[in-house]
Amino acid sequence: MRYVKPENLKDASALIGGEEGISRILAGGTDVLVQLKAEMVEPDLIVDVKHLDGMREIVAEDGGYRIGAAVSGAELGEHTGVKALWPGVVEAMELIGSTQVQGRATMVGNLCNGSPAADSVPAMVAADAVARIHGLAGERDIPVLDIPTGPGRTSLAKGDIITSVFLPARPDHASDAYLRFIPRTEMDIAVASAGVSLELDADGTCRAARVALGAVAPTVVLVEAAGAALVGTKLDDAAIAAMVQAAEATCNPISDKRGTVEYRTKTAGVLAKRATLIAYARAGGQK
Amino acid sequence: MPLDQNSKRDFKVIGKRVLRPDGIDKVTGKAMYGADMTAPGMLVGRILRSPHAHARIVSIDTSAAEALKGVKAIVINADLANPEDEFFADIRDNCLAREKVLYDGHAVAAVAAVDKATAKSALRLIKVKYEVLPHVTDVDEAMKADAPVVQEGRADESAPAGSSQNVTSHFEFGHGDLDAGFAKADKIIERSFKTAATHQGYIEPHACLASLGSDGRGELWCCTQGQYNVRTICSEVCGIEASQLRVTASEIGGGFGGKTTCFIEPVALALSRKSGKPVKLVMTREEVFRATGPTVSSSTDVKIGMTSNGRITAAQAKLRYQGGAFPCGTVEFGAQAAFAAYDLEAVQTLGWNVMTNRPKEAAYRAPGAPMAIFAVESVVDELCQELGLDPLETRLKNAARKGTLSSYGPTFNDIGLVATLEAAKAHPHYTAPLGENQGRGLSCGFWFNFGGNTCVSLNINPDGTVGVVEGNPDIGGSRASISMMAAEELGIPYEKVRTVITDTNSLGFNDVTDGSRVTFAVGLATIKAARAAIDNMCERVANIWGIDRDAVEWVDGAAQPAGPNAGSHPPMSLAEIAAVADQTGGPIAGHHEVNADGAGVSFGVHLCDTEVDPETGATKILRYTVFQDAGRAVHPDYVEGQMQGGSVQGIGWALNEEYIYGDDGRLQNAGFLDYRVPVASDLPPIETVILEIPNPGHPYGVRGVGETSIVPPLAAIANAVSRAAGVRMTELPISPPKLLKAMSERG
Amino acid sequence: MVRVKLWGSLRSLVDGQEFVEVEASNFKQLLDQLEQQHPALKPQIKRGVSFALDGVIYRDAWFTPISDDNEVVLMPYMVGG
Amino acid sequence: MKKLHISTSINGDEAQFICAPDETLLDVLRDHLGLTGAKEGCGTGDCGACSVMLNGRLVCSCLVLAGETEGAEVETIEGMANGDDLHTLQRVFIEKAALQCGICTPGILVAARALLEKNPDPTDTEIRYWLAGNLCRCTGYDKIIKAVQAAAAEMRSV
Repeated sequence: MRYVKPENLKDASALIGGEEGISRILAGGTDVLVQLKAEMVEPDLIVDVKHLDGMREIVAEDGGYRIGAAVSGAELGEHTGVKALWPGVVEAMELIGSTQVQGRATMVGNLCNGSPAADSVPAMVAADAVARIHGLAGERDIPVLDIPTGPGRTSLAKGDIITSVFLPARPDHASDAYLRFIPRTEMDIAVASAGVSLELDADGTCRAARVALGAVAPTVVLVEAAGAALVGTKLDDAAIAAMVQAAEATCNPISDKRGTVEYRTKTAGVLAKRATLIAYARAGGQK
Repeated sequence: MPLDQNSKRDFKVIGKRVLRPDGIDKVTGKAMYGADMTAPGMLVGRILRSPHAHARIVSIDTSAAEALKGVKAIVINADLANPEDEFFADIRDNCLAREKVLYDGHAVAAVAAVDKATAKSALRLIKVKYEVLPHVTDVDEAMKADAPVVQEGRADESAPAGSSQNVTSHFEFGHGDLDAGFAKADKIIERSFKTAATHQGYIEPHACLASLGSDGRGELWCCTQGQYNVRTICSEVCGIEASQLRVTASEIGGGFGGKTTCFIEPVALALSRKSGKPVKLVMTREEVFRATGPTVSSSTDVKIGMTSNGRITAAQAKLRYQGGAFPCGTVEFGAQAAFAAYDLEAVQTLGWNVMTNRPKEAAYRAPGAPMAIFAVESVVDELCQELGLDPLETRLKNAARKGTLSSYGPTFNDIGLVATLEAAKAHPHYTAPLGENQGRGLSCGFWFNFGGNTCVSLNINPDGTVGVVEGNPDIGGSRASISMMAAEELGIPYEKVRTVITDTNSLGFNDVTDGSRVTFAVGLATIKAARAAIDNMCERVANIWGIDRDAVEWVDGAAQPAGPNAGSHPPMSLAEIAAVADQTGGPIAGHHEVNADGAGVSFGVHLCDTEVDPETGATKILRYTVFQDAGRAVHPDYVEGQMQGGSVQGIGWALNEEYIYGDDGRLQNAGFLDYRVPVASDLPPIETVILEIPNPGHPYGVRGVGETSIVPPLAAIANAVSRAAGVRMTELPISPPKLLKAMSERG
Repeated sequence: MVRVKLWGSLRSLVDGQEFVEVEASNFKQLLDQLEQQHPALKPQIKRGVSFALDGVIYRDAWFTPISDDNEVVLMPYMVGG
Repeated sequence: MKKLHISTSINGDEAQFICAPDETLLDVLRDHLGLTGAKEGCGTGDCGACSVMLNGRLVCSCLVLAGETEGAEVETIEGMANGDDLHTLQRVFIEKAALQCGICTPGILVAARALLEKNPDPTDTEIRYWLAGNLCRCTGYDKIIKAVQAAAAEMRSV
């Protein structure tokens, strides 16, 4: 195994693109090092990108925020601007692992790991976040939703490095929330999760809604029908019930050591409901 | 050794919250644990483990691994000795598999190499050919006549004819006429229960550093609950003489029973002998879960009859425990403990020990009792619910007390159960209001405790300080409690005593730190050793004063004339006597060697409030209070610590911890991520109430406290959850999917 | 004669008796007598037994004095964790 | 595997070491530098026994490649006391019996200090969540939480 700290992104992409064996990009390392320890993977090349320009920065941009790929959960949580604009995304990121893991783990790492149970991903999908990718052919932007393609798999090509995630601006009366279910209060992988982002009219009527679910399908899913069930309502019981029904209908989970199909489906609906109500309250909606 | 006549005396040291002597080492990172030792020229050991739950080893080809540069030794089962005793042969075959691998993670071969990377590469070059066999991991499945047989011919004469060979032994306890008893009942409840296997979950993986020469002389450093036990096992399994193997116990990072046997030490010694170099062997966390002792998993049927006013008329339990791939002796303790808290006219417990393709069970805090008492206390609680009775009053009404014929045979003498129940009844927790989706659970718990083989040497140093030498690793502050008892007895300040835990060649044999025995038995031997030293000092003072030995007594750390006829002499302090030791006969010491008995059984009562989330099945522990009889709390902080720690292990067992096997017989959650021990944020404060009902078998009245606290939480939580959720939960852990399903089926 | 109480599953080895009587003044003699008079108990005694004397559990202790006034109960060999 | 030569600062002292690229900071601390206060309880970031500070952030040293620490500032349990003067948390942990076997103690102390530097007056709940990544199997956490509170109170008062 080689450990390399390239001088710039171009070199980083070239290194990974040119590696014939297995390569891994190192940002926070909280997934990569676990895989190394478990001997699940033995990379020939580790490319550390933390030190590259912009990787550790959070920058205000077009009313939103661009979050560097190596920004840790702890750093994100300390950023009052992002926290005020996208509290659901920040709380999702902060749920990952322990305080120690928060000192290292990154949202982009969470995304690239490709886990359907990744905590930050449903929140980013609900936020309609966009990943900026540096590849062999230069830079491009892709919605976070389109990155995961299955458990442990992504749409990224060889040489692609996600350099940042962009959380867009949002109008007044808008907010988001993320909830996950775990058997303990900390330190577990989500059994099911839900990220919800809402935009309201001044009178509290839902104008736009995005509901994303985690750990209930091979990838994090955006449940458009669930969002649609909320639009035009003030989140009355019937609207919530319709949203929950749409959420549950989308679930296609597996039964494993962490939960059953039945349990994940039921819980995803419950979490979607609870996250929706939190987001609604945060957006200024009165119920 | 009976309770002192003057046991109600004002203790000067006992009962104080003194500072532990190993505190600074442990808060600064200086303390040396199993994996912290190194030796010059040390090799790194690693173990190859079975990927199969059950398979015949057709061949092991180590030639390619041996040829790898940097590989210094490879050992397999054939490199170990052939102990006659099955007990040791089983440990050997668990350390390295013999003809078959018996569970996922069973060790097959081990390598010693110059570094970690080489050892890792070498493991991959070892070619093992397996013939995969059918496997069984569930206890009820394993008992069926057509179940795959884990090992042939291992059943003893008690095993019932016609059952699977996996059933290795059978036990029955009890007395009275069951049929007549049940006939008198107004309500009979019969239910079946299951508990999952749990792991002790010590944070320190097993680790050792072994050095063994071709002359059979060896040095072994390891984390263990008993260095003498390690010496015995390694001597037998490696074929060396006990005197030639010096075992030094490192600081131990938790044991809870799991470090009362050997998994890697004989392997490291064999590697060292073969390579001629010291070998360090440290388990990974995954190895700890896959191949070291979990507790048994259980399947139990309980039937209890009760009158409408709450008197139990008859009680029966059938307990089936699987203890992994070797015969185990655990169900008999569950069967004896199951109804220990009750005064019963008719009681019967039946138990079966069963083998499965799982790791060899190791002891875990009150081994065998928690799962049995979970089942019994659940049925008692349900009877109280059905009959509209107060669960605490009902337990008081049926409580075992002095003179009760116990369910396991003997008649109880002084026991603290009633006092413990009364304390719970009087505590504000018992009557605090509960909210929606909340429930309160109660459970009694019991453990036998024992004393065991113990040696203590106590040396009076020339400057008047005292050194105590003992042989039991300090798991939870025992150096402090032993020093306290020495100081108390000698009448000197605690700070003047230093207790060290020594190696196997510096003191006689000591049983393992288990059975809640150390404060009791080592304390008892320390008191005896101190009394021997006092006697010696008094004799010297008598000579100095020219009076009879009988005319000298020991008071407050000094010899003084006893009575008016002894003449007038100023008291001679311990330090003054020590200062003239050279002139009065040489060094002063006391020692005591004993196989201590009279440990005295222990009862505890736990109260627990939980809240369940009706939409997710999640359980939150709101409040938890422990009531336990400590006989005499030598160091109350560490008594409370035992009560709190055991409770939280029980909480984990009740709610989340479990060994999860796939259909392939492989363990699916061999890590702290998915084997979910409680984390700090899962828990409320654990309140403690220590009762002190002196144990008649100890001079100060001390009673072991280490084990009982893990017994009641299982039922206390299950009862609280069942009441909160409105549905009786009979399988542990009560994980959220299980609870949600039960609630939805309840309607 | 000391009356020794046996646990349930040992009773089938001694014709169903709950109590057996042996001439013994200590635990060692008691074990020897049990083995001699009831050879079927030998394997269990070899594997290990504890005994309770008036409610106090002893794990080994051959020379513990026993008289016919005592309640003597045989128990499996005690373990801990 | 070609080894890396790394220069770093550990507890304020300059430290240089040679390591394999796949070795972790924990491996280097324990195996190469003789700093065995950080413990390996799991190697996967699930137990917190290997907690150290890396450039002012609390991390699991088992989840940091040693090669990443070039130019970094590392603080371990060995640097917590000032000579023979224990840190308040260390002293109070002994006084309040907040340890039994002690294997988790170094990690918990490092983590607790990081908490009190960020939040000098935490609630019980805040302490419990902050320390959720530090497993303790002996104490049931009760005395640990109380000790952190007691130390925090004492540190606030000076």
